[in-house]
Amino acid sequence: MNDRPVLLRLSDVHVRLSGSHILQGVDLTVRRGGVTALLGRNGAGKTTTVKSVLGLVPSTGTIELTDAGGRVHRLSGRRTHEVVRLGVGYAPEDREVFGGLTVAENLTLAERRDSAHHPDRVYELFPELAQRSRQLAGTLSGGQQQMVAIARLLLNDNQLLLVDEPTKGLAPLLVAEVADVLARVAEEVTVLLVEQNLSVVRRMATDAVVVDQGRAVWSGSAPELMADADRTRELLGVATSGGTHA
Amino acid sequence: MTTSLPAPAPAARPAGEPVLRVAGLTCAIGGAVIVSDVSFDVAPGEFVAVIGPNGAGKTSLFNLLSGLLSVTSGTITLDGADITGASPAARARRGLGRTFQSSSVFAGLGVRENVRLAAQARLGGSLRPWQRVRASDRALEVAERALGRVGLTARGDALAGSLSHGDKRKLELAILLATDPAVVLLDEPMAGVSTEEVAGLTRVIADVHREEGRTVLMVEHHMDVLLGLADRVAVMHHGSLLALDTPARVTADPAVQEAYLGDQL
Amino acid sequence: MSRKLTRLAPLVVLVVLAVLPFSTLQLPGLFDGVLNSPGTLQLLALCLVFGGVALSYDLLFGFTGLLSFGHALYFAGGTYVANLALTELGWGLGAAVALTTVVGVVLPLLVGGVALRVSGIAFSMVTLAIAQVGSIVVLRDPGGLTGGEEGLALDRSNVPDAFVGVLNTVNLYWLALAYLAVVYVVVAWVTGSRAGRVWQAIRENERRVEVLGLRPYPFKLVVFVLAGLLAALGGVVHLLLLGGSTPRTTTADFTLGLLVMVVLGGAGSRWGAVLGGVLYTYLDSRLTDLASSAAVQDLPAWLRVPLSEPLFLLGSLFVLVVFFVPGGIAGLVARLRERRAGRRPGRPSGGATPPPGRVVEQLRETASRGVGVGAGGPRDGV
Amino acid sequence: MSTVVLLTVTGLGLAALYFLVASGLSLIFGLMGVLNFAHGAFLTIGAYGTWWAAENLPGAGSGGWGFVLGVAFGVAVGTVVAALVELLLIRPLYERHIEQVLVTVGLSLALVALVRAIWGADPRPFPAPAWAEETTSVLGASVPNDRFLLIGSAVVVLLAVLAFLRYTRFGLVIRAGVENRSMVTALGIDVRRAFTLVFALGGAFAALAGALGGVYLGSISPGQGTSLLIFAFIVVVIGGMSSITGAAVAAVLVGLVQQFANYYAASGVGDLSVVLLLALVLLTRPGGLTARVA
Repeated sequence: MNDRPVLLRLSDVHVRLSGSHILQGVDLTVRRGGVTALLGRNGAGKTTTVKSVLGLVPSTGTIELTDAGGRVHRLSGRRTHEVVRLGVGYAPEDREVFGGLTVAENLTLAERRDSAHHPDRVYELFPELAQRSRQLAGTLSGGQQQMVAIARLLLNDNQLLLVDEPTKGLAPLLVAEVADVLARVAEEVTVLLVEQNLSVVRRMATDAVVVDQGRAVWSGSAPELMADADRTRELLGVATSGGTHA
Repeated sequence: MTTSLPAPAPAARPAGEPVLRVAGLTCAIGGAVIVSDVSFDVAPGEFVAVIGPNGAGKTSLFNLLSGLLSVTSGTITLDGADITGASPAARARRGLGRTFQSSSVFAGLGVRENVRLAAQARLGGSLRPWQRVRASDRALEVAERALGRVGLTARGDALAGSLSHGDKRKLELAILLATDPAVVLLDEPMAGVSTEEVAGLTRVIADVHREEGRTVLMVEHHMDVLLGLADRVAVMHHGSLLALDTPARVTADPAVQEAYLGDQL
Repeated sequence: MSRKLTRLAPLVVLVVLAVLPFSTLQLPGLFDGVLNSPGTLQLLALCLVFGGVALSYDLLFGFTGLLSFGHALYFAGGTYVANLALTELGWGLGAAVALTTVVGVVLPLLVGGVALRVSGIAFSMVTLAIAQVGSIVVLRDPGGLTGGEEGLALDRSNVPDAFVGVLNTVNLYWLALAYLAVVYVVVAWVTGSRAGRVWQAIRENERRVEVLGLRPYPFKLVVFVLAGLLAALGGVVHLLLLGGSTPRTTTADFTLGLLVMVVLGGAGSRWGAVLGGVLYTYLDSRLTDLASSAAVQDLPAWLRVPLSEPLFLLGSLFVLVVFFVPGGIAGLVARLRERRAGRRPGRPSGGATPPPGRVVEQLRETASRGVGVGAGGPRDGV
Repeated sequence: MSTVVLLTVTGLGLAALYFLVASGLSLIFGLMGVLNFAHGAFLTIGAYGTWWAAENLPGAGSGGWGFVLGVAFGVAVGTVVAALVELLLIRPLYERHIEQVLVTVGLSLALVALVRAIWGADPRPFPAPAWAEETTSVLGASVPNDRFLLIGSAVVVLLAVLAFLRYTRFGLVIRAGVENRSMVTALGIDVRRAFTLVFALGGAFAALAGALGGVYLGSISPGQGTSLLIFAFIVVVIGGMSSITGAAVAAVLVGLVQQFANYYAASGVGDLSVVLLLALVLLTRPGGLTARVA
């Protein structure tokens, strides 16, 4: 299972922000294909890990992306927009759609010059967005905004999608809907998924990496991790059976 | 406005009177309802854990209680006085203290100074530019005690910004203790704290609650920590209060199971 | 040992400066005449005054994080009010200083009362705009009181003889030194006071201060008034030194000059701000002399023209400092000291003063929070 | 009646100048979070560039197309200087806002001093076209033509900027960047190109204001930019810091209040009323009149 080629590799990545040592030497690999779940407690450094890949926070260490042709691109030190143009899509925590722009404008903005896709494809996937294309994104519901955030990822040819807590704050029905869409997306593109909702992780993730205290403390098969209640409890501090998790 | 707040009610409060009462609390920002019609009472000395998925409105609830967000409708009563419109400072003076989810210390000041400021805020006399801070300062004593309580005495001279994440969380607690609040809001005090340190922090929080008799509301993701501490558990979901009951009953509640806990694994 | 030395250093400097007028040392290149010549003493006195005024500005900017663009108003208020009291009303110096003190408290109290209701960039803008009113009033010359663009000459008949005449420049020098010493002691005292610690906490994180149960507003108002008063008194000394008031002291450029002094020397550092003020004033004066010197006049135009404007050189120097010397001179010294001391665990003193370089950094973080990086973040006060 | 008309048109002319300066400031502040103190220097450079062209540039002069050429030259110089300032001095300090503001403070002092060093501190007569000094009768008032030139230019700039923001991709990037810069870069867009563009545009408008200010006032001096800048700052704050339409509305408000108060009360009262207006707006609506770009 783990003979899939490496797509993204982080070695000894450190992030210091306003005096805090947030990432303290993260080592992790994401293999091509499937969904790699990035797990850990609140404050463990999951979001910062994703942001360090994108260059949204200053980091030290090595971050490399291997493209389909086997060429290795060093991401560390590159500017965010350059990283993204190598085929890295990003759906941030809290969605961060542009509330003052219409849905259509949000999508136009996300379309990169090398894009081979047409917004129509996105509208087919999200008929609701097609109806609301002229509406200001700030007036959409949380679920609809999440759809816009995911739709932005589908406009371009990406090798890797970084998706940060897509189900945060969504109603259970919407969680399922978002998970459905993500599962379809993941059939075509590799996804690195930050997620707190373990049912979503269990449903989608092929691999898992657990971070704690700014380090990757466990990596391996996601189903294996989910099946091992004791280990999950130890690593994530949640109960996986008995139905209690916060 | 911070006017018309009567002095704190004397101790002659009938037993069972809630120290904190929240009624119909609602907060909407730009059309999005973040906290929706939340009502509950907290008895003096009670420990209430607040759980719920990310984005459920737990931190927003704390922000409303401490005055960092303004209430759209509903009321908050602390110790019998309506504090719905009071400033954060006025609420703090009435005995409502809180910590923040991400560490929020004065990074450019020393560790001891961080705590000393908090003690000074409570002891009064802050607005005295002519009164120098001295080694014999009463606030300094309180600060030392609070630092000792969380085990940071040795780091007193370091800059707060240079502390490790775990130590910053301890410093937050020390700052809180130095203000001597009657009601304590702890927003994920264990976030980012290593497994070894969790036990130590848990003990401090337990002491704060049991020995010092403070009322505690705590947002936390560590269920094992909560179950040992909490008298009652509040479950937040989509900005509403889904359930508020003893830990055993909450985990057994079919509504909670179905809507929230049930879809875990 | 070294800490004791550091504590004594200001006193040693004070003593050296106090006996300096007895020296007939010639410092070729640095000063034109011998040290105790009236011309040199006048320049030195001016440097000392601006050392003090810069320190009063640092109390706001460096220690409390309030970026006011209107500090000129209080300085100019000081020179014009004292001047009017002496010249128009014919009061004695004592009464004039008393009146200036009252104005120096009331004026910043009124302005701060309004401006401090907003924060961040909006606060800076309101202070700028209100100070501009002062500038406009002075230039419009209402009732011929302020002398408009010409400025207002001081009628010296009511000034004590000790402060009049070229021969008494040395007394003015001592007055300027006394002013600087007073400002230094006051600032050292208040920044080490209970309120002073709260000011620093406000600079670090205003929200957090509120949640401790303290209202930041009165604290900010007190420091705003105190800084304004110190600047106004500096205006009085400046008036006696120059023998008049000039509308240049009312302009926004004047405040920007103070900002340049403080950043140059090191925001958040007492001696840094003083040194910045002294250095800036000295360079301003010497560069002006240099511009009219034969050596510059003989240069080719492309060199002569920029050299003829001290402000061009000072502005450029300032840009270079911002780029290459973060934390100003004080920050540079702190870093050198750190390097020499090697890596010692923690910081030796438990004092509340962060290294000067951190102040700008801290404010930068506040500023970037203020302008909404990241979605939907509330904009700071504006 | 004719006085009212004259005051109104003159107030609008002044508003046009304020708007030209404030629009650039608003865009720069909104997108980059930088309060650009060097903006007044761009204005001075535009004014002196135009004046220099009228004296020295073949074909340029004080009348007809010669005047247009002179203004175009001044605007071009202002644009280039602004773009260079962004590229060389602001860009290396990316996201370090306080330092960026400090750099613009240093620049504002240095650039104005440089202009003074080259051309002296005294005001110089500005080469205005003859027709601008004539008057046109409007509702019984003899209104100097330069007012119409000012108002017309500002209206054209306003409409052009609004269209640019609404209908071009760059405009889209700017509007999105004002909301959330880092997310724009996370979509693969080099937002720094928009920074340079916005600075250059701001420099162009300020330079245009400098040239038109020269026509309006009849002369130019190195310090002119700074005094106009302060009123432009006030306009920006009243207008809501990062909104172009807000700046336009605020500019009209400030220009009219200033003119009428100066005439009906006393000279200087207008300036005071403007500051009072600012205090009033900030105390009642701390966010300014509007809070969104375009």
